[in-house]
Amino acid sequence: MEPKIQSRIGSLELNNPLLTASGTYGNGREYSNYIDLHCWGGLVTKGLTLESRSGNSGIRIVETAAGILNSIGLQNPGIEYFIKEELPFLEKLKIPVIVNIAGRRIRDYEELARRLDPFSTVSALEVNVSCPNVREGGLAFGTNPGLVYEITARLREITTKPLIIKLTPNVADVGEIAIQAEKAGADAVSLINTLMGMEIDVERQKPMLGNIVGGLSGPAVKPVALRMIYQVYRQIKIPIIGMGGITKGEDAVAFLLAGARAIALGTVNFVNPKAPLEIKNYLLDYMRRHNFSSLEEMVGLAHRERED
Amino acid sequence: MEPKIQSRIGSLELNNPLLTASGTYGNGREYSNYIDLHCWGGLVTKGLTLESRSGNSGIRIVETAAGILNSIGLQNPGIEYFIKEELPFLEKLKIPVIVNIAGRRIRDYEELARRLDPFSTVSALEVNVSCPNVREGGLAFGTNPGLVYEITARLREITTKPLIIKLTPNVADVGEIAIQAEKAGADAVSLINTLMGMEIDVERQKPMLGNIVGGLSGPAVKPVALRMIYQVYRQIKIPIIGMGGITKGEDAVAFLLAGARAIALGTVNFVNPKAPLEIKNYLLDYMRRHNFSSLEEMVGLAHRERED
Amino acid sequence: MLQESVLIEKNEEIAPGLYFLKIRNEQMAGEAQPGKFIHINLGTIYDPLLRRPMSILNAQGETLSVLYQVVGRGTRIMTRFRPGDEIDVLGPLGNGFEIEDSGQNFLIGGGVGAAPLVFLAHRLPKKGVDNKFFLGMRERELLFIKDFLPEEVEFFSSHENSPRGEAKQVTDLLPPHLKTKKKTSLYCCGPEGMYREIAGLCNDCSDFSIQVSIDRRMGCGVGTCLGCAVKVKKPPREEPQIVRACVEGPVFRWQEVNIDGT
Amino acid sequence: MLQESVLIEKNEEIAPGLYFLKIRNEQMAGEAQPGKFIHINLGTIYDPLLRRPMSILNAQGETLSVLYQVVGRGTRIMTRFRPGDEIDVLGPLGNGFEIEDSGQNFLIGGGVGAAPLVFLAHRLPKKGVDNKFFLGMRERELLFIKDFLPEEVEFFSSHENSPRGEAKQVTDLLPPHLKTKKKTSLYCCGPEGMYREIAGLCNDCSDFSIQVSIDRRMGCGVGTCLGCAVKVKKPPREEPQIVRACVEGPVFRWQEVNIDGT
Ligand SMILES: Cc1cc2nc3c(=O)[nH]c(=O)nc-3n(C[C@H](O)[C@H](O)[C@H](O)COP(=O)(O)OP(=O)(O)OC[C@H]3O[C@@H](n4cnc5c(N)ncnc54)[C@H](O)[C@@H]3O)c2cc1C
Ligand SMILES: Cc1cc2nc3c(=O)[nH]c(=O)nc-3n(C[C@H](O)[C@H](O)[C@H](O)COP(=O)(O)OP(=O)(O)OC[C@H]3O[C@@H](n4cnc5c(N)ncnc54)[C@H](O)[C@@H]3O)c2cc1C
Ligand SMILES: Cc1cc2nc3c(=O)[nH]c(=O)nc-3n(C[C@H](O)[C@H](O)[C@H](O)COP(=O)(O)O)c2cc1C
Ligand SMILES: Cc1cc2nc3c(=O)[nH]c(=O)nc-3n(C[C@H](O)[C@H](O)[C@H](O)COP(=O)(O)O)c2cc1C
Ligand code: FES
Ligand code: FES
Repeated sequence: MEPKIQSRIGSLELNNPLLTASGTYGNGREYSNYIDLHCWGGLVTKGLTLESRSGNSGIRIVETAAGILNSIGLQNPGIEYFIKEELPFLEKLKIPVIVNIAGRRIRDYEELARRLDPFSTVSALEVNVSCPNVREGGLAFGTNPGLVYEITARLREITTKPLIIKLTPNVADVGEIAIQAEKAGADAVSLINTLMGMEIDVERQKPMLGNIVGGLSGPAVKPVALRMIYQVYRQIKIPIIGMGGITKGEDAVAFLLAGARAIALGTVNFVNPKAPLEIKNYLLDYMRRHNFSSLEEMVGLAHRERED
Repeated sequence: MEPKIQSRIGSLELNNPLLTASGTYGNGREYSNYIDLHCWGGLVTKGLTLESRSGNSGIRIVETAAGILNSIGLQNPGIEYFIKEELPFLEKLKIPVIVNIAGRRIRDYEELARRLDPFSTVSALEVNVSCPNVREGGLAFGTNPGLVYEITARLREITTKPLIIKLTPNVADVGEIAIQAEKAGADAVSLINTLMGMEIDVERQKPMLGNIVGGLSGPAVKPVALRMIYQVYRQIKIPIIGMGGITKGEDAVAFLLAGARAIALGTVNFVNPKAPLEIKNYLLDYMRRHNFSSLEEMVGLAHRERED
Repeated sequence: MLQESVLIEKNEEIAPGLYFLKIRNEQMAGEAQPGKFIHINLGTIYDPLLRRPMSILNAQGETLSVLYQVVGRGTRIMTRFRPGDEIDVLGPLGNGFEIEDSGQNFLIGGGVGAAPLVFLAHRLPKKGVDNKFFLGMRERELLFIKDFLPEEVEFFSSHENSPRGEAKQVTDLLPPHLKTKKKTSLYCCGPEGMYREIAGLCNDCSDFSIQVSIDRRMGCGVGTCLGCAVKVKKPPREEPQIVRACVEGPVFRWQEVNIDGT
Repeated sequence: MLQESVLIEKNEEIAPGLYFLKIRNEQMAGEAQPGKFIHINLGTIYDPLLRRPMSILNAQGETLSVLYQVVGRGTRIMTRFRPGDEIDVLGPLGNGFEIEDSGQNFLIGGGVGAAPLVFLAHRLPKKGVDNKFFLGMRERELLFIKDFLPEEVEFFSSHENSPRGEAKQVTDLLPPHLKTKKKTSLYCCGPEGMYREIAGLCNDCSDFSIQVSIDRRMGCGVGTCLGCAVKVKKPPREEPQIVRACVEGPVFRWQEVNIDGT
């Protein structure tokens, strides 16, 4: 019998646990010509803000050892354009669409949630709390457990769609923050967003990125992501969507074993657009080899009491 | 004229800015047969505790993408053995020796400092505040600004040797902690220690490391290290000893430009024991090419107002 | 656009640090157009991680070639590709040059960046048109590019170390050719400074059309990462907008990218 | 111990997934001893990062060889080494076997791990001693190891898929040979479970000396990272202590590492 790889995030049913990581797949359109988008369990869209944003200037992507730094700066056309021009395309796909939202103030998030709430094409909201928060002095919302609670609770009042809080790894104790998200009514947490990093051009004696600092992603960060997921799995009951440096089937399985119920592929899409197909095949094969009949049996298995 | 690469950490004068990173070079003995240890500006010794420790069991080192995870668990023979068996060897070398100390309670650190204080061979103390602190519930001392202040202030009373506080990168705001170290009288800060990570063996469905989690080091973490140094450089006046993923001359220069006054080589020693020689040559050549006559002129240069 | 495992036919050093790479894939070769590029997976798994973008030098039948210069880690790894190996290639990507109906076509390239113009030279109309190729070189080795050109294209070159009086920059070659009444199209590949100078020389011939290829670091190459942002102003829109070098480019009209109007 | 750039003389697949690598460096070859290993830099700069430890298969004059099995990323990269290339090698490292003055030497190896025993076989005294080599195989391809042995060494092999009645495990071969009055030394390379079984078989011949090579993941290979910890108990010390497989090992006395005494 074919192993069951369906997964569930709150009330959202996924045909398989593979999601696109926000900001790394556009809204699917670019890849739609030569990959069947239905290989994905769901599409997570590029970070959306109220107003359009033109993003950062200068170099935006720099390659680092087994990773990349990006400082795109949330370039996006704003919610109005998104609703008018992107949603109709997404609607036709008939794949769960998770819209990633970002703001500078809590009321930006509220407004975004309110405007997206009526659209049934929007299957869930992923709330990116890693943007710098002006009111609190520049540190990301996501580093402050109280603020994460507040944003989550307010959005919970606005929408009944599954609420996924996307946490930043740039904290001492990500569990503490995940707990607040859970308490405030989140349906799931996503982790990890990018690690803050930078690169310097030694000949020009200047930071490489136009924005000086950027977000590190790709295989380099995988051990950090896996550790955070493993840790948070013991602290909350709501599902975890795991991501950070997944490039192959073994990685995907490792994330599930650590406790992720779904996983997102980001940077790997830039390198190998066929990754979701390869990973899905590996996963099915792995489950057959190890006699797992459903994903459920695998999630968190690395936490078992260790016999040896 | 030969560029001057002397550097200074508090009252400690270094012939060049290259230090060994604690825990990656033993006490120099193993390499002494086939590399002239005088290529180093100073030796930072393996983390020392009061009592001897046998370290963690199971697998202790795992390779990850462009990095390694280690969970050595501070294996060391304890201070008594160190003073009797290691110090005499180090004394003969006539190279600055920085002793890295670690403890579980503040008074462990105090005791270590007290016992090392009389030895002139000990040129400085590097205080590793990244070990889990039992009293505070398992989180590292180093994630708590108040505790870092307290440890530093107490040690400051005990010793006049240069005090270097080695900070953990597993925090939201490393600057805040560096500031406390400076306020409490530290002569310098070292950053970064390892990032917490883990790896899972998917066939055995278990964490790879005996200790489950371990510290990530090597090229993978370089962007994170560089970003923290760049950031902290703007927040404190005392020198920064930079480390994290340096493998070649360009990296060393990048760390100096970001604001480090000295740099330590860790994981690279495992891969290329000749790295300090190669890096020193590159640095001298770089300074000639760019007309720097002393290290001073380079430190922090990436912070210059950007003209383009 | 395709992602395919393609066979390497050739990978030869044809001048110091310059390699000619030929791959076999009929559909990719069929979709190739001058100015488009391919995105090459180095096959290194974790590091270097990203693909390397390379302009198409030529495409004929089932094969497609690029010319690359060894500048860093990735291109150094490419030199180890061997005939018979398979590599993973994405492409052709980007928009490519628009071939215009002109009396004259000037192809102006700086260094190895001139590769897409070689391809373009082969696709230009041949009858009743003057096609001229201007190549600026730092290394004389680049002269071999001439061998890749069709015969009917007139070739001019400048060299940085030329003796006094001779053309040092590719822009030194242009002025005599610009005094023309013919409708002229310029297709340029090189650093942005070169484009600015060319545009300056064309100042009083405002009906010249100038297409330029814009170089950006690429993540995905297909339009999703937004790493390759280019600011353009396309009338009638007043506001500049951000587009992607890998999809809306790499070829742009010079007036559109030269927003400051210098 | 040296860190040297050494020339590759050979890198050949001698059985499916098994490679014979020969390098040239006089001093390294001179310092080589059975049981010691070399630490090979893959030349990949950032990834894979660590060196790969490989036991010395043989050393003669100016050359030194190893036998390696392709199991993962690093060994796959090693298959691309070509004669004439230079690679960065650290070694010889570790302690090596202690050749004892015995009437009989039993060399007992499991799989490709038997490599250091081949070297040992060449260094054993030849006169007035019985030297026997026992090889346990998963793949029959390993039989070629026999060709590397000196003639005077008696060779025995077991195979996992042997028909009923024949030796499946290397330990199935031993019992008849253990009934002896001669002073016997055992030198073993394989998984720890194999050592335990061998020691079990030798239970009533307690004056047998058993040396075993202990496999640990290695960081530095020279004793500084403490990644390769082995717990040993060396009388007269009561307390077990932690030593390094790369310096105090990889060869240990079985009684010292078998702390639980099982
Ligand atoms: C559309 C396009 C077409 C190109 N066509 C050609 C061509 O035909 N022949 C040729 O020799 N080169 C061409 N280049 C430049 C080529 O892509 C770079 O030289 C190459 O990526 C350098 O890789 P590296 O690893 O050797 O250098 P590294 O400096 O180690 O590369 C580090 C990173 O920076 C990027 N990078 C470095 N230099 C450039 C650059 N100049 N442009 C864009 N990204 C860069 C790399 O892709 C990589 O991600 C083209 C670039 C683009 C954007
Ligand atoms: C002292 C010593 C001598 C050895 N001699 C030989 C030999 O003569 N021939 C041979 O084929 N193999 C030998 N091995 C094992 C060999 O080092 C590993 O098979 C090899 O490192 C695997 O590398 P990989 O990248 O292909 O595998 P990967 O699994 O991708 O390697 C990942 C990491 O794990 C380490 N690792 C993986 N397997 C082992 C292992 N079995 N032992 C130690 N580290 C491992 C690697 O070094 C690397 O750091 C020896 C190991 C040691 C410790
Ligand atoms: C180019 C780029 C753009 C990104 N944009 C967003 C974004 O808009 N919103 C968001 O929540 N995360 C964003 N991310 C983070 C990814 O969704 C993901 O969390 C991270 O890259 C780790 O996964 P990976 O290593 O598989 O890429 C972006 C990442 C990259 C590389
Ligand atoms: C095997 C190993 C052991 C280490 N032991 C210590 C230690 O005892 N004390 C300490 O402060 N840091 C220790 N570190 C951290 C290093 O000193 C250094 O901060 C870190 O590895 C980052 O530098 P790198 O990337 O150059 O290795 C250790 C690192 C490694 C890899
Ligand atoms: S390279 Fe990714 S959008 Fe252009
Ligand atoms: S491998 Fe580093 S101490 Fe043995």
